[in-house]
Amino acid sequence: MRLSVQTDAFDLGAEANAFAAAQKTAGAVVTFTGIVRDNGGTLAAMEIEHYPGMTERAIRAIMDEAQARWSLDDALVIHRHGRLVAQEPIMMVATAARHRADAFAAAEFLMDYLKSRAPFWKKEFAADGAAWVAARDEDEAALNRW
Amino acid sequence: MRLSVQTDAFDLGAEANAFAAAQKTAGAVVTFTGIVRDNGGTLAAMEIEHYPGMTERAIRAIMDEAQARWSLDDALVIHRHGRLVAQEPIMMVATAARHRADAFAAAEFLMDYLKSRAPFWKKEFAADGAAWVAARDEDEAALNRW
Amino acid sequence: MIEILYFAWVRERIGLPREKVETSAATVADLVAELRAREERYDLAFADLASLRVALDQELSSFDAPLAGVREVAFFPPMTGG
Amino acid sequence: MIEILYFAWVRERIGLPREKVETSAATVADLVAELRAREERYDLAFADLASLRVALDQELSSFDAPLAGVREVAFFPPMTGG
Repeated sequence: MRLSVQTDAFDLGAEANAFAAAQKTAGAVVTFTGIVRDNGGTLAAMEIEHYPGMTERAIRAIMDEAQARWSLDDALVIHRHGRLVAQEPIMMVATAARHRADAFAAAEFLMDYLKSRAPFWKKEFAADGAAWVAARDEDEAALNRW
Repeated sequence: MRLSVQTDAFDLGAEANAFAAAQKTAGAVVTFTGIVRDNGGTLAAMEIEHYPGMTERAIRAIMDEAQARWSLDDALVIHRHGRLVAQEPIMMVATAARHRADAFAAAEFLMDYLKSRAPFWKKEFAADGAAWVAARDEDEAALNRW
Repeated sequence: MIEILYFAWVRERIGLPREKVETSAATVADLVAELRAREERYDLAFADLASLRVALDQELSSFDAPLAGVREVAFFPPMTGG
Repeated sequence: MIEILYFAWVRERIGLPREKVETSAATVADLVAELRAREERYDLAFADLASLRVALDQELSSFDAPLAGVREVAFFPPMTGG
């Protein structure tokens, strides 16, 4: 299992290929990539703040929990912080398992927990000002299914 | 929406990058890749037979259904046939949506229907003989959730 | 004249991938009965209909479906794609 | 001595990312009360506890949690990662 919290951009395709190539017994690989949305062309930039130290602890705990709940061969989490522009990848998750149900469930679980339990905060900058992205009720509610 | 039924190998990373780069309003991209499992090193090859004509029709119908059910920006299905060896990618699905719930649900739906409703049949060749892969009850049952 | 296609182990048991047949069968089940009466390899291939699927003109269908107007019938085991 | 960290709009309202405080507060809520009594910017930042989260030594916790043995307290809005 690999975790990277970084400012640098990452290459989704290269990461997906490296992750898949490292698998020996998996029959299913799922990736999720989160991309900065443009909001109709008004977004100048997004800035992601995080809590160094706690971020890694929180994500590791979520990854350990996923591994305990599902039969996983491997998992990967990359999450950026700092300044991003529209259409840049923010983060990605990858999971590998013998069967697709485990790979899908673990990827969704990782995403649901990363959204609401990993200490990241997004601020959007537009021509008319800046605003912190509000947490969505659906994101908190999504945790209840696990 | 792109569909390709092909014998050639494909590059998961290159396909994922091209798919993500083509999105304008998506915040979430999910990919699924199915890989030939090795079964403990006994698999010499897998041969995938399909029903030309019906394969494309069936997959198109599944993709249309996914687009009708979820708020999708885009979808991609690549499925190989012919002779494959262990650890080669068999197929991939990619979905793009504004929000992750749609992208995940559509990808799982596409996979569940591709498994049991697209006319592909897998035969495994090992040192001790060849056998058609049997359909799994779980795969048929998975359709009931949609 | 109907074109019949066989896939996977159905193709292997019958020994050919496709054939044209002259038939007046009203339903898929009637066609299956005609085929089974032909030769043992057909009889064996169709011995357990629960393990078979049928498509009419490239759409999944059922054994009690009528054949009127159908040009292409395909028999195969449950699909194992993905 | 406890180190207090602020993130996102909590940091912006209070005007600093971290500070060390000498406190004998028994719980997080007691610490919040002490901070609010200091200055208006603290009072405003902590006006709605329902919109705040707290972590003790980098683990999510709650406002009624005891502070005994805690070295690092962080206040921030609900997380928006992913």
